[in-house]
Amino acid sequence: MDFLSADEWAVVALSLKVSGVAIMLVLPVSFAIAWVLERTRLPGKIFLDALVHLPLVLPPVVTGWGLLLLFGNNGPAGRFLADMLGITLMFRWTGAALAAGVMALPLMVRAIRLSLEGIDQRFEVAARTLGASRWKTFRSITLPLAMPGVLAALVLGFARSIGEFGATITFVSNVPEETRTLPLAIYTALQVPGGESTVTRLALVSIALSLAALVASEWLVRRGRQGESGHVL
Amino acid sequence: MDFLSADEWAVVALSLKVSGVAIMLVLPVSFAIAWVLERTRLPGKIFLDALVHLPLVLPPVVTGWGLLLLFGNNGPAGRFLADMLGITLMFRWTGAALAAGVMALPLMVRAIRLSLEGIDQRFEVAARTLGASRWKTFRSITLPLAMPGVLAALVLGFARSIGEFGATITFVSNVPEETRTLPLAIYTALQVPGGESTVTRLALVSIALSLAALVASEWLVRRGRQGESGHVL
Amino acid sequence: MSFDVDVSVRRAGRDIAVQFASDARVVALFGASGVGKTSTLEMIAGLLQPDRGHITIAGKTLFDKEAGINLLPEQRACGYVFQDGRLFPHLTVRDNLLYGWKLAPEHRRSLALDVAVGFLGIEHLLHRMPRTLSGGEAQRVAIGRTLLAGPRFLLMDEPLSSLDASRRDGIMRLIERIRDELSIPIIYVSHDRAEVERLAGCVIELD
Amino acid sequence: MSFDVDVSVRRAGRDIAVQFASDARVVALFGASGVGKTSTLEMIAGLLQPDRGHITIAGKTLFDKEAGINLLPEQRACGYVFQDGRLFPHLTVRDNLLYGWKLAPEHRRSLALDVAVGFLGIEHLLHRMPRTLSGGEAQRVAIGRTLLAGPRFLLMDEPLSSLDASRRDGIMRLIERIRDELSIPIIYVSHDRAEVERLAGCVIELD
Amino acid sequence: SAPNETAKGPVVLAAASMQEALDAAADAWADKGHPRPVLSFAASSALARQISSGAQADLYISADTRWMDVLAQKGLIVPETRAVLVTNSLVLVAPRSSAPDLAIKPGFDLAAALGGRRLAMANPDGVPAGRYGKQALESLGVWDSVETKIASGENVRVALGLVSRNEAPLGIVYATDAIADPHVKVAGTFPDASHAPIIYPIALLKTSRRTETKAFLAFLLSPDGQAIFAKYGFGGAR
Ligand SMILES: Nc1ncnc2c1ncn2[C@@H]1O[C@H](COP(=O)(O)OP(=O)(O)OP(=O)(O)O)[C@@H](O)[C@H]1O
Ligand SMILES: Nc1ncnc2c1ncn2[C@@H]1O[C@H](COP(=O)(O)OP(=O)(O)OP(=O)(O)O)[C@@H](O)[C@H]1O
Ligand SMILES: [Mg+2]
Ligand SMILES: [Mg+2]
Repeated sequence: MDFLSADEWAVVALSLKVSGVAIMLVLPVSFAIAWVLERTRLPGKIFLDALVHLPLVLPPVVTGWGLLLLFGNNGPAGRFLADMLGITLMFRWTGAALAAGVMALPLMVRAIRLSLEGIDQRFEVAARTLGASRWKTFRSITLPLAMPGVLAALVLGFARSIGEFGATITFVSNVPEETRTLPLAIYTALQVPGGESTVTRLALVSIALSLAALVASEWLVRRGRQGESGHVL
Repeated sequence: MDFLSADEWAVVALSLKVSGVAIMLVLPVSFAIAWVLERTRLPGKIFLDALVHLPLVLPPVVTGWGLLLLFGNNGPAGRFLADMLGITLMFRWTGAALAAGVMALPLMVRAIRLSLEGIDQRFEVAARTLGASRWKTFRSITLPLAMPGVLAALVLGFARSIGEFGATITFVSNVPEETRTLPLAIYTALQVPGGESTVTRLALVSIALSLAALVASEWLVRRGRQGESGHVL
Repeated sequence: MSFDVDVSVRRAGRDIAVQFASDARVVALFGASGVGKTSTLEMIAGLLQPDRGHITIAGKTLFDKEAGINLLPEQRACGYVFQDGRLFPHLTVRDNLLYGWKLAPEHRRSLALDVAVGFLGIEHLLHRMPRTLSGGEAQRVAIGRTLLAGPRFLLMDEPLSSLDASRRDGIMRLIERIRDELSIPIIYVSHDRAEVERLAGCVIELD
Repeated sequence: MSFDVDVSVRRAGRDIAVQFASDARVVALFGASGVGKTSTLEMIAGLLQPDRGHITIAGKTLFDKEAGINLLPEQRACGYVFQDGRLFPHLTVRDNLLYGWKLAPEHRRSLALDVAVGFLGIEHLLHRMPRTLSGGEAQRVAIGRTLLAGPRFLLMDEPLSSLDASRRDGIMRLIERIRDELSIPIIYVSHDRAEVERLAGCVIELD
Repeated sequence: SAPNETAKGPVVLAAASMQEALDAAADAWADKGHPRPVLSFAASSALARQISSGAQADLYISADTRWMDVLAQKGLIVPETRAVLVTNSLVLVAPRSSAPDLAIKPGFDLAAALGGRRLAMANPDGVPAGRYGKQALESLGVWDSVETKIASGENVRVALGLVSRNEAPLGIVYATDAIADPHVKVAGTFPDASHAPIIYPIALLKTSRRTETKAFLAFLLSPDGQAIFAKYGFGGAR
């Protein structure tokens, strides 16, 4: 397509890969954390809650710097990943995905938590009396009832990670074809006088991507509600 | 206190003012948008939805640039505010609050929307038959039932605006005592060699602020649930 | 004429049509499960819009398709005891009871809180949250909430279904008093022949 | 011995204590609103933990404080028809009905979907969502869901409260068949004397 | 207290890399009994856009000439006040613990020195420090061999941090940055001729209304002011 150059298409593809992987990995983690926060009585859980919020409260560069200290080749977690699993994150798209995922985490946890909070637990109790184990109840009752929150989490998380900039550039730099996602390409263009038209084009692509995610999620929500019918009021 | 210098305390106070004003102004706007998205059948509402998500998807510097074009002294909205209301935003804390509010908006809308979605409208219908007008029903039934979402919106929005950096510095620069909020002070400290200890101290303050917001919201949620008692399961 | 109702509505692929006019103070709606009793009450309360027809109760026209009249539910002041209770989950029993009472105009507040509470036997529940009530307790609170709102007429959808005989009797006496002393018209849905015969001056059979 | 129950629990500031042992196939629980009938069923189903005592039904000990036995609800297979329905809101009527059936071991699936659906008169509702059902329709689906799950015993909390006489009769016949042909023990909560006398071999009065 | 109150000193919009030195200069100016200037540090590009949008300020200090040129074209600066405030030079840094110095000369084997790892620098397509670095490597004929091995940061400080944490073995930064970080050492200095002169232009803005501004500008360019910048490693105005 003429609207974007081949290089720019590569940036879009990279952004989708980074965000997609980030969100898919973070979704189960978010669900688990939301569950712990909402359904258990862990004594120190306010600290878990605070920890999850950190990437939201701290300026992204600080989060990126923290990731560098932890997951850099010389950081403890970075060494562990390299030695045990052979995964390196520095300057790699995997690192960009980690940064995007970490930044999306607080939003996703909160959305799922709000949905879990709204579930009437009497339905779960009913499922147990019908012979469903805890796990079966979770899959067949809790999870579908939490679906609006899960979809909201996916949309928020996807949008947030498509837009992630500060933590990524601080953690894994701006390496073409590895970590130069859409926001980093946009930033590069903003530094150049007259780069505004590139900025506009890439921003439009970002918007189109998130609009697509939105439409898909609204469609899923509506499908989930099908058959419901209400009152005039 | 010795932990922070007087200048740093001023930064903390400014951050609180900026975030507090931002969140309080954005809260009703978020509620209204969430309401439109969740409860009305406006034909083009997917575009409103997309518009709300923009600050999440676009890199913050782009949002800041957009604010600059709109609300700068030469921008249409900026001229209007200056001429009609005598408000200038450039280099002022009011501009920082606008940036923080815009960045928090998508998170707040989504949280409130999730809560609205979970409300059983039969309660609202019951209130109407008991003589409550639409508005009274809203205040006495809908709003309290949406309270978990409102509190989540406040926490998310507060955390996000306490951490807001990119849009702020792009829009209203980094002016001491006006727009140098915690993240900008952290950025400024990061530019100075050996500034890491300042960075760490200011980051700790940010964390403490959001932890306080979290604790307060959890307390309010728990108070709202008081008297509920459930099953063993 | 207390009641002049002639409406129909399409629901779940079937037409529900109801037509009755009566001067009785209490009209009972009778009919098999799913025949449209609750739907009829919802149309009268203004919660479900009829496809055609009109509703006039105690001399006031609430709905008339042709004349373009369609009062809001809060203007109808209908006193609806729902089949599914619907106590406000975030308010205590006391606040539930007083919800409509506070909204009612002074002259319609004909019942006092302590009288209603005494008749219904719910004194000890006033500070509880609805979620912690037993089935019958919740049903009694729902009845109390409706009566206290000072309704112009009552719509009662199986209000006594989960109560034991002696409770039933007490509440029936309260309803009879409302019927006789305040002359508030009542539409009553029940499966219990005895209840219906005791209260109703007119029985409408739906099918 | 079909039933050997001796438990107590503290709820809402009051002690609820129940003790009965009987060989009857159907035991009726009777008592005023709020006396603890539903709480008793919840303890038997494993949803509310008794403060003391034991529960043995059809020769199987479900709970024994002293012996430290406390089976999970899904291990008790109790077939609980709740007072408040609790149909799964995200599943169609058909999927609600088959929820427990799919989980039951082959040898306990003694009732077929079409038989139950026929008896309950809910053929036309199979593809509906629970939210669109009338009160009595929802109650019948809830009964069907429980019976199809192949329970080892039944706990029925006013299962017929919002049904008309002829429906009631049909469902009572189904319950009698289950009682006699499958010899499944039943604990039945109802305010209706006639129902109780027709079904129950033993009446327990709570107070 | 708003910056446009006349009781305050001039509002100076300055490139972030000037921060330490300019803070010191402002302190010195205040010590002479003047109101302290209000200093706002951000990326040169962001500041230029703010000025273009009609923001009222007094002085602009850019990290390169391009954004100053943009403002000049738009007529937003007072042309006769434009001057070179300071200059800088470009160095190659390495973690303090690492191998000996590199002789930077045409064709030097930078790729081998990287040993398969990455070269940290500011974004070569945008940020001034990155563009100078790219120019220098091009003119020395080594750009092609390292082009795919660049890790570019948001600004020079980020690149410096990567070297400082030994995530990258080498980095290209300003001499002023290298002085500041005890964890790195200068492995070599790029010849001045290998890149366009690194100058920080300063100019009075058209919107400036504060009387003290010109005096402060003169102070910055005076020997007293220049001495302060020299302390932080900057070269003098040329
Ligand atoms: N979740 C709960 N938390 C606290 N108290 C409860 C809860 N559920 C019920 N109770 C209280 O326990 C007592 C027994 O309630 P239960 O539901 O067992 O009564 P019941 O005999 O089934 O009455 P009904 O015929 O009205 O359904 C009542 O006083 C009730 O208010
Ligand atoms: N919200 C709804 N959407 C679609 N169909 C509905 C809805 N509510 C009820 N129906 C259907 O409309 C018909 C009439 O329902 P209604 O609730 O009026 O019955 P009813 O006479 O009150 O029955 P019951 O005695 O069982 O409460 C039924 O077939 C029911 O399934
Ligand atoms: Mg009904
Ligand atoms: Mg009960």
